[in-house]
Amino acid sequence: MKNLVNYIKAILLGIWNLLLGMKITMINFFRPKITEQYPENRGTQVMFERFRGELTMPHNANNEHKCTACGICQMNCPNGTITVISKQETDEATGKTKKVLDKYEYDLGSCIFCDLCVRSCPQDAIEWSQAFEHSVFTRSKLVEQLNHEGSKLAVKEKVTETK
Amino acid sequence: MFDFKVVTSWIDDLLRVQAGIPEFWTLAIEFVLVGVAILAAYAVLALVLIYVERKVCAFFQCRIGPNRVGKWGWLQTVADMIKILLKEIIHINKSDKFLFLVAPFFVIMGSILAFAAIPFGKGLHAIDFNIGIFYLLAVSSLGIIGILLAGWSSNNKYTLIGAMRSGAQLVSYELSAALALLTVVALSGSMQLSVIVEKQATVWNVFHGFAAIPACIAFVIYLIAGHAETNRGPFDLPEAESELTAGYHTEYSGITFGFYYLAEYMNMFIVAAIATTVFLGGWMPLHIPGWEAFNHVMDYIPSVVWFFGKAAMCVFFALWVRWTFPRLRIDQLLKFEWKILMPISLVNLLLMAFCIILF
Amino acid sequence: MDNIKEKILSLASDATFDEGSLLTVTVPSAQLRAVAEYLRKEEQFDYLQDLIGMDWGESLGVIYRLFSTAKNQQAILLKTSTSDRENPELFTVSDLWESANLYEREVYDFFGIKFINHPGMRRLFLRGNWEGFPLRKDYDMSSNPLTMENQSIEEMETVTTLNMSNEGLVNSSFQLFGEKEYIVNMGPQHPATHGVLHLRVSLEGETVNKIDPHFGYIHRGIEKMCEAYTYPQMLHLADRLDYLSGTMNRHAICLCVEKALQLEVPERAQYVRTILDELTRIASHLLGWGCMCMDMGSITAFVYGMRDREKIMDIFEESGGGRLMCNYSVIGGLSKDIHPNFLKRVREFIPYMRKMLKEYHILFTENPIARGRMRDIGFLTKEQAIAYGVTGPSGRASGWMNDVRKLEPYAAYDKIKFEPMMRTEGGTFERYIVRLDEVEESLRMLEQLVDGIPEGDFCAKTKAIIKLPEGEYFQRVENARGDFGVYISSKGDKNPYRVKFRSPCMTLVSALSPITCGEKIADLVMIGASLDYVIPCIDR
Amino acid sequence: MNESFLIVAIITALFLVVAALVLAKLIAPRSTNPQKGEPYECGIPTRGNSWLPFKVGYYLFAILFLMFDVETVFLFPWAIVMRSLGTSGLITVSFFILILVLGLAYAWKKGALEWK
Amino acid sequence: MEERSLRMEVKNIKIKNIPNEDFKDNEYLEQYVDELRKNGTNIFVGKINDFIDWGRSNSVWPLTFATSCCGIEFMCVGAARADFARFGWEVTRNSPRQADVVFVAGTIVHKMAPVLKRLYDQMAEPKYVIAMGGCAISGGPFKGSYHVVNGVNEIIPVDVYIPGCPPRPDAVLYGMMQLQRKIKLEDYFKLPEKPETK
Repeated sequence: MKNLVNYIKAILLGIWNLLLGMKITMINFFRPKITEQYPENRGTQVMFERFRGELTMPHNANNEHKCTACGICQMNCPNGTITVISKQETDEATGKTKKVLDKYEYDLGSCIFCDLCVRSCPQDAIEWSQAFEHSVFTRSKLVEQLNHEGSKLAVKEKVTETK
Repeated sequence: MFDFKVVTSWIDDLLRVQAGIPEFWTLAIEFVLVGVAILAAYAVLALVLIYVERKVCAFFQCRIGPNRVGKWGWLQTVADMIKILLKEIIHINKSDKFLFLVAPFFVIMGSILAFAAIPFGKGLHAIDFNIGIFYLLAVSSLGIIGILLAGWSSNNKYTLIGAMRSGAQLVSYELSAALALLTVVALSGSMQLSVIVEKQATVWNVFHGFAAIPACIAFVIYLIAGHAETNRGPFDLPEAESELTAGYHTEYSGITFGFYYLAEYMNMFIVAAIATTVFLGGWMPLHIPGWEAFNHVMDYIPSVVWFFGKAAMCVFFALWVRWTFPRLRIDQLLKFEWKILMPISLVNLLLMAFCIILF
Repeated sequence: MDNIKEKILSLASDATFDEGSLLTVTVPSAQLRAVAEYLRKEEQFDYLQDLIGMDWGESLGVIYRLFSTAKNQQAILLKTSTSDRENPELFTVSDLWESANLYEREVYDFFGIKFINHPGMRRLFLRGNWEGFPLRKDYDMSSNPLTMENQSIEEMETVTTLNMSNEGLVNSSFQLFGEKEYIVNMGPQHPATHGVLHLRVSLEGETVNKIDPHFGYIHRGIEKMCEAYTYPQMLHLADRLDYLSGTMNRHAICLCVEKALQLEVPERAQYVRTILDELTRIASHLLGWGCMCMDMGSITAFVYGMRDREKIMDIFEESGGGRLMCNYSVIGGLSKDIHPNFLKRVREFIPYMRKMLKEYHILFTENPIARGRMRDIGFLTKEQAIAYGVTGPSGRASGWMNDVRKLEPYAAYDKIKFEPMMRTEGGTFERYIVRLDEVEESLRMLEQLVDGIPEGDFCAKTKAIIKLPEGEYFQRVENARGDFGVYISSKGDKNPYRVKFRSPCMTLVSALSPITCGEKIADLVMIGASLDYVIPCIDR
Repeated sequence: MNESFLIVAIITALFLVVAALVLAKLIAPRSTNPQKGEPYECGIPTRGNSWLPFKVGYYLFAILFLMFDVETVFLFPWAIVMRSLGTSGLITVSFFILILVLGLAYAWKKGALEWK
Repeated sequence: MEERSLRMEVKNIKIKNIPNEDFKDNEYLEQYVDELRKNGTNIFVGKINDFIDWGRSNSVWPLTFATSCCGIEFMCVGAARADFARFGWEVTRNSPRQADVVFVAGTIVHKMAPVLKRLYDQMAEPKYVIAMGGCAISGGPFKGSYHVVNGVNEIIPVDVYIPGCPPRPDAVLYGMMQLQRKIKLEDYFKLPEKPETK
């Protein structure tokens, strides 16, 4: 008899707990949905400012960047994502030859967004952008040249003076 | 209330008398019409159900669910069906080719045959046997044969285990389902579905005086056992994804898989429909004895709406359960049937008999 | 300690001792077995934390890192080496410590050292026909081109052993499974193996008879790669070991390097790191909980877990700039100061999570189906847990207090109050509930941390090129799965000479087999989920 | 009429399956490679035959099912005419059900309902 | 040129809420469509094709295939926040027979390569591959390792590359929409031969 009572008790308790669980899902049924509708919210979507979406090299209005082609970023990169191709250029005014940036190649397809390049850059020439829409059909499209065509090194006299 | 007999006899009359088509051809045309109607209803319902499930599931999970294909995503399942119909069908080496192809047929046939026997509205059903309940129990087992064959013929270890599980599940839960229906047969005194519905004209079986208690218990038992039989809800062991990757239909691709997909949802609906017919008064409107005005208003709502409304409630309940509970283990499953549902069903049957005889 | 030394000297007269932060004993390979037996049986060094294969150039060797759970975490380092590079052979200790079984196979895989009397000496990560031993210094990187041949059944099932018998060393091989056994592959592509673990399961009906785990489907050679990397670069590989507790793994390397450099990390950074660790732990446990629910078929619970995890991801992304790999700690402190919203978000998260935890319990813990499925399966006793080295929440569920945060406090863990969550029964349900309890405890810790966070610098100054002084460095942290250890051996260069990560997950999988045999196949999934292993951490 | 509609339903099902299969066969793209027809087992080649005899615990349940299902079928005729049989019918059937319950209890006690 | 306009063109592909110009790598699609439409199509088949491709592109069921970190972000895409169910992709299939696209989410190592190839081979046509994350595209962080495949395109043909380590859920959704665009252009009755890989 005691067994029977326990048996019925267990069943009723089980049913009660099942119903409580169903209550939870029902509460969630009526909760506001947390889904962020990505393509729909493209206009309003705000990314976190520190989010690392893609490496960029900011250029100013005169198509000038800050990269001196020192190659520290390339050295710090764990997996060869960055290739800095430099060339020797003779300054016509002074006659001195110096290394300037020719191509700054960045392979988005193997970048691991570790931030080592940006943090190690002595010139703050590169930074992260928040863009994340990168998908492409061709692998080679992921290798980007970060410096614009015909861009030059920005003249930074003040910095050199203080140093 | 609108009687669908009017439509059918009008068509009959149109063909036979007005157009003067001979007897044989009239019948032939009518059969084709019925076939097309069944097929259309079947397909539309399945698509709607899949859509509903995905949407409801999403809402339970704090998501939105399909909303990009068509307004509110209502074309989602149409797209799915087009895709699935046009996928390659893969032939498995060393499988039992004949059984492999026949298996989906059983599954579809089981659900269509059961589907054809459901009274959707006043005068709106294709098959109405006087042993309707028996018929339903029989054809609903057909689907399991399909699952067993599918699992067996695929030459795959996962599918085999899935098939074995579904076999055990069916033989167990079939009993409770039958006993639950038996309880109502005792109350109605008939096995014919149309008669069972007619008997509920004044009051539905679940509100039937003292008999309401055993009827309600039988209702719940039937819902549980029915969903166990259709391999849904917490009883989806044969396709337990976390153990058997995709269960019995692992090797099915394209439309052959699509059949299982369709049939799963149709079976869910059929269980809801049978529960509606047998326990919730089928297409009968809600009547409260004494409230004549209220009853009168209720009568204005078409019978089909009543039927689908009630069935939708049962379906929603099934989805609610499915998206809340974890899956049972095979021994829990069998224990639940044989040690809980079975004794309760038997006792419930006796209770019902007492209720009917004594009150 | 002195009597241990004496005793060892009596067993192995050539043994040398080195007393640094912990006692290091170097014994010749012939006497290793005797010393190991003595330490295990008489001195109760029952926890083999790690077994590190080494290539010292002219000789190959093994380092055993032993702990005594009975004697207040007394630790000892046992070293041995063999100069035979062609056929290096050592005696096994796998009968003394169960966890050594996989460790020794790993050493064989990487260094080619064969262990005599080991029950199954075969490769652990790499394919059977792999040429050479990759972690040896003279390994030719190009010797194994990519092959698209499927692994053969023979390769997976034939096991060779090297046994010491009366006639000397005997090579033999045997088949793992019988001809008639019903073997089912679970994984690599399986929804319930949490990654690309490959289990070969021998079934009888639905009952599991035998499990043979296969690893290496995500073996990326991180340890070898580290040898070519600088220390700051190494951090990013650590993130991707056990990606669910990436922050903590990173923390471990940072601590290890900072210890070697004797760098003083600002207190603010320590606090933030601790907050991050705890948030990661919550995130990991939420995912683990969700996956366990999903393995049980409750997909809704999984989605709830992921939903609440997103809140943590937001906190990470705002301050660290990445969701899963937030790259926040660096050697010396933090890469940036915390975002102004950081504390606010964490403060908001705590009550939210508490509320959700209550829902989880109602939805799942109290559910009779879930209870029925978790109860009575997969019992791991305390002795087994120690022998197999099952640490973290899984070990604590068996009643083994192995919380590194308490035993060897690091960062800000000694400044806050917390209790390690313990259970004694060691079943699947206990492992499950310990995780949820830990989430709650972590929330309590977060409350203290957020209130106690000091102002100040967020990063100590480091040199542009970090070079570690010559020596060997160990660091343990408690990651979401247990005792995560880092071993760095430095020769004074900017690259480490050898790096070894002690993966808590490997020992978890090694314990899977003994506790699952005899249960059903559905239980295998459950037990696996309750152990909560992450495969890339095993494979490295 | 009912029987003929039954045949209609069967033909409908047949039509649905065959038409869809034929359509898929005709226009679905195909590709062949040596691994395609192999059984899927998580991406690893299968070991041996899948149709090995292996122990399953379902047999006992199948027997129990047969027993109880036949008894249930016997109850249906009684259920239909129950009202007219009245109390005497109820008592006799109670005995019948009691024996069923006893049978179940016996199986329970004997451990036949335990999964092995 | 008359005939060409009867079929879907790159400029006509509609993806809700993202204008065509905002998508990257439209050049590839232009080239792709030129190749596909070399022989032209007739009106009827063209319309049917558009209809079929509409269906196919809106019902891309992924295979649950994840090896490492990217798998977690893939789960996030499936969870409540990003919810790829909105696109109808939530029917993740565990069996390759029923899947349309395999997300290579995570590093593929030498031991796994034959397994991935086998899974891909066992998928039913038409099938697609998305390389998700640095590891799948190029080997990512583990490029130089002795046991890592440097890009899955060495093993199986890849349709879309989603860079990131791991890519955030939105980026994955974007990648999937790119795949949709590709499918929408295809001629169902003459699906392009996938290049044979080793």
